[in-house]
Amino acid sequence: VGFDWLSVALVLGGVLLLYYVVPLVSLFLSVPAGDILAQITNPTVVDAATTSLLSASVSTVIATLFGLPLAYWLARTDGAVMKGVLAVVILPLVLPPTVGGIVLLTVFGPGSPLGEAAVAAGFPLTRSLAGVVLAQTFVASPFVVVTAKAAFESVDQTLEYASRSLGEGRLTTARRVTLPLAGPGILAGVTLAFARAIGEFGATMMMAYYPRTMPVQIWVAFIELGLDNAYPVAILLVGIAVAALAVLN
Amino acid sequence: VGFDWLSVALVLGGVLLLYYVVPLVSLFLSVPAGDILAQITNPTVVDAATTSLLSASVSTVIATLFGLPLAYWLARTDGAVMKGVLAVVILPLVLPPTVGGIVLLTVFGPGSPLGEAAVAAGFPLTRSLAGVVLAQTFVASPFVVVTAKAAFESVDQTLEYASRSLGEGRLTTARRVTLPLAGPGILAGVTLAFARAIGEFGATMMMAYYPRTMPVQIWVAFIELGLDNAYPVAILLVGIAVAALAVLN
Amino acid sequence: MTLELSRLRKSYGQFDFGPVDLTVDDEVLAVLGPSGSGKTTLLSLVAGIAVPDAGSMRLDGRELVGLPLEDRRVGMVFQEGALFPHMTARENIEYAARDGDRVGSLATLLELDGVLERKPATLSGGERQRVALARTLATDPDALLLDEPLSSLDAPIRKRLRDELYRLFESLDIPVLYVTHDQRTATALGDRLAIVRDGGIEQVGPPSTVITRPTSRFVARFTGTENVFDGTVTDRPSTGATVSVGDVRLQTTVSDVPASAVTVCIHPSRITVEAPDEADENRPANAVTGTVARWLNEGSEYRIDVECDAGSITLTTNVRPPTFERLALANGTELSVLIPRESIHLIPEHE
Amino acid sequence: MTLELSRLRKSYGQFDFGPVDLTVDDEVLAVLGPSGSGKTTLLSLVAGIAVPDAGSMRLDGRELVGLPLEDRRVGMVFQEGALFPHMTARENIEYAARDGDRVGSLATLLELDGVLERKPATLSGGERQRVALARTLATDPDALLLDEPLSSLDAPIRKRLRDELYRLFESLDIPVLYVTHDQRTATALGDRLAIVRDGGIEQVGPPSTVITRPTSRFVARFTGTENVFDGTVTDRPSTGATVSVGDVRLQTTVSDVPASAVTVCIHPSRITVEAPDEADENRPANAVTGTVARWLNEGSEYRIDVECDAGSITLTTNVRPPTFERLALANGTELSVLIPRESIHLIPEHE
Repeated sequence: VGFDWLSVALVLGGVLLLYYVVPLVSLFLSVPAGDILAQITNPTVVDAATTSLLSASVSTVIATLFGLPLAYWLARTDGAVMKGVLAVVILPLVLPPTVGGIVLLTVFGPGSPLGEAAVAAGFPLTRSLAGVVLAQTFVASPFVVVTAKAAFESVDQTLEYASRSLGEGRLTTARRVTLPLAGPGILAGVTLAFARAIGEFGATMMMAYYPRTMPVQIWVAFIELGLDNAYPVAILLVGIAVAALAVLN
Repeated sequence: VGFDWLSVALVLGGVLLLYYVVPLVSLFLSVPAGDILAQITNPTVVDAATTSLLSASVSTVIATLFGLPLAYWLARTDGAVMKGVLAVVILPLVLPPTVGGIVLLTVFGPGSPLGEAAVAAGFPLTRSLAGVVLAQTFVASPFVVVTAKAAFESVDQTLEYASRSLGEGRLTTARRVTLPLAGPGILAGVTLAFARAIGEFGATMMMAYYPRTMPVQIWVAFIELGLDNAYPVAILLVGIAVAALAVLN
Repeated sequence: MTLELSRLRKSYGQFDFGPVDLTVDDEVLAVLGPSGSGKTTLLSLVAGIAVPDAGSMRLDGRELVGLPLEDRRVGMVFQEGALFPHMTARENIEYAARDGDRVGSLATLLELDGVLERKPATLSGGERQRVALARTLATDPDALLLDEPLSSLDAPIRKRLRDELYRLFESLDIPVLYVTHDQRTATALGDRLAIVRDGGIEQVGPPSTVITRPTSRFVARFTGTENVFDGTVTDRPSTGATVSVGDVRLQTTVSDVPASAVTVCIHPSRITVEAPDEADENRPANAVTGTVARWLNEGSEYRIDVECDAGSITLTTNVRPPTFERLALANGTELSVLIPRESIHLIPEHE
Repeated sequence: MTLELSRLRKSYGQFDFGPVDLTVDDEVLAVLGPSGSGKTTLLSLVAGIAVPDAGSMRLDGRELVGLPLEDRRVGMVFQEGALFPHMTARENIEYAARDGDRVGSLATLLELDGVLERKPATLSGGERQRVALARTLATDPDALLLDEPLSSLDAPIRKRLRDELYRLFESLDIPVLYVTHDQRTATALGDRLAIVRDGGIEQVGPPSTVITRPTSRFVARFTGTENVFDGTVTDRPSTGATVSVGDVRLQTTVSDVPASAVTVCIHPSRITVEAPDEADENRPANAVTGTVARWLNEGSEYRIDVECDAGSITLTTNVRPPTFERLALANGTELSVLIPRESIHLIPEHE
């Protein structure tokens, strides 16, 4: 009996793995390599790639800059206030991206006071690179906070006490002890945030259909020209995902 | 100097928190409560909610059934093979959802042999509830695996050895020791997967624009009728996200 | 230098620490107590890791309360060393050293020359603790706190490092607080001993006084007095009271017994045994006859339980192997137990 | 019941365990060794947690290799108890009990009646270990393995539980493997002692033999022989060899010394000290004069280092407080050290 259950478990896990792997392999089998190279240099693809890389980089920097202090505070605090703050951080993670887009539009959209003022100032917050960044930051930054929190928690607080009892202040302790030790975990969080930002679709569709990011470009190509025309961007994005995966391991 | 840095850090974290909270509050301030109640009973909204809840439930059950054995194996194994399998599980997490939709289409789309056969059998795998489930499962199931893996890892393996050295087999040990202790973590993973499934947009847009799930309905309402008409579904989804958050804490 | 704690208090949920008053001069104060008694809380408060609810702490006249850790000049050696895992032993010490020469001299003092370039993970437990000690000493602290630095080491290494600590402490002219749950380490290293229980200090004094003159049953048990009996004072001349334990009557040298119901404490190490025919009635010791009920080989000594012929009490003592063999001790062996008068300690009963 | 291990081997990366041959009858075999020496690996192999690379293990004639944990009938008490945290003490024991009455009788035997309805997190360390023991005994195992069950307990509780274990083991008729790094526990509980080092068994025998007749310097040091010297055999009559350590000449009772370069081992507990005027040249012991170089109060005994007048060796011994006080020992006190001939043990040098 024990043996049977073990086999069933292995089969179930194996099927799930196949479900992840087979479609990816199938993508690469669907396209001749030569075609892809030709299409990847198409100006539409290059524009989308530029927009995506630029916006995702900016979003990730913002998420890291604003997220790390919050992550450290969450890691070193206990009690109800911490729990409440953590819930606020997790909410964007469980919120559907399209809903994220909607709520951002209520603040930054052309109909809102802030959005109107921004348009008047010649710096529109929707249908602009700023809109893309706002959408990506909302959706991706919690990944930095949650992952960096775990990374900071993995650094024994005793080490920080030891550093300070040796006469070094908080800042030196953070720079020479905490950050180096939490480094790999923080990098993982930053990588996840970048991957999430570059893949952002739902909130971006609401906030900034133009300029087109790669996920939006995939959608447009698929709808307007058919599946084959979505392949080049998809393959670019798979490449970025695999690179992110390499950083994570 | 120490004080200044502390203040800067607090301000940065606080700004990020406001960026999560203000748009959500703004959504609720944008709509009069009476309107929402009236619109929520609209058949389009009810249909979308039914499709979403049904598909997300099925996807979550599939993800849990296939994901838990894999998670347990990952938690109790070391070495290069485990690392490789883990990378395969994380790949869908860092892959943009639209790309997920594309790769699934290469396998299940109407142009693929499998898709063609399914259509012929009267059970189309795209533009159908099955398509929604396939998309959601691909995107959401890694959350079960990754979170349940951590939950299983938090159960000291010594307890399993103790159970077995007391004469109980693997199955009894799993049922009476491992699963009860990993329970809260597994529930968190299942909740995350459900939240991710119900919010799925990118892959669903590719695989099954119809029947419309709530995120797709938000998009359609926004594009065809304007922002205000997206509010009822958005508020429903915020409610589900908050419920998920309550389960997670 | 003097470290003075006064009315120091701290509450964590259910656990109340203090109020504690304590003065530590240029000496080693060994803080001994069971786990959860508040030993580590005491160190945390002095080091600045925990903030007291009330009270003051003065080191060399400076008030420590309110001062951040980094400005206290209090060195702390943490339980497992708390070495920075991403730095070599040398980098760990350099992190703290005010000048470069100090690293070299400390490495020599603590016999670390061979391991300076290694990361903590590759060091043995004893080496790790020596690096932690060197790192702390490199700051020239005004007070030194140690949190069970020997507890995770194997016996021979523990003994060796304990001897090194003993020599090191003699060369330091600062207050040293040494926390441990091991009685042998505490008595060996401490100039004075403080027994901690339930967040308070139960007794402070020189080790030999605390061991032979405990002020409570708890201190008696925790410092190894296994012979603790209920007794009644039957006679109290100025030369010393007589106390009855069951049917056994014992002469003491205690002249000021306030109560008649007392707790009688006799440390096993103060009792000697001899063959019945060796007994000499004229010695100023209580001689009790009995038989060996049980013996245990504890390596460097035997522990024996002797059932007294008169009455139902069992006396525990330890015997060195040469004596054990000379008397051919075994279960049932008859012998004479000598309890010196001055080794009988009485605690008045409060109940 | 007999547990027989033969040619048992297991490699983990850099660490090689075995080959180990060991037979354990209905007795307590105390396995003593430093951390990382392979003690826990030994238990893991017998329990079935680790799979050996080679060799066989037979319990009561049954081959254990290849059998899953749950079919071995080998009970194991884990280091911290490994109680199921979501079950009460009673539920933990019932998890293992083959019938209901067993829970009640075990609870009574191990004094657990008052705590049966409590969760492990609310139990003290000693209670947790007693529940773990009850849970394991509830399965009526054919062999019992214990992995440092006392190591995390405070001294008085440790001593008490050790005494309870001693009585319990006497009532069991199965092989018991008791792993510890504490020499006192090992010698007190073990019918035999196995010294483990670097994945191999260095010496097995009754505790008193292992302590007084170690077969290597490592065993000597690990069992508390602090007096370990390089010596030269200068004379070897049949009554016993004479050995020189520096300028000190010692008479032994060893008649079969193969080498002339030897390691001289004298356990501190075998040495006695007396005032110089008490010395009696006619006793069959080596008398060496010296002065006290250092003393340490270890609570129930004093440890003293004596620098010998003749030559550069320092002898360490322990002295009971009555003797310490009678001789008024202090640094610089002159005294006579008696080393019984039969307590000098020689190990041939291999280098």
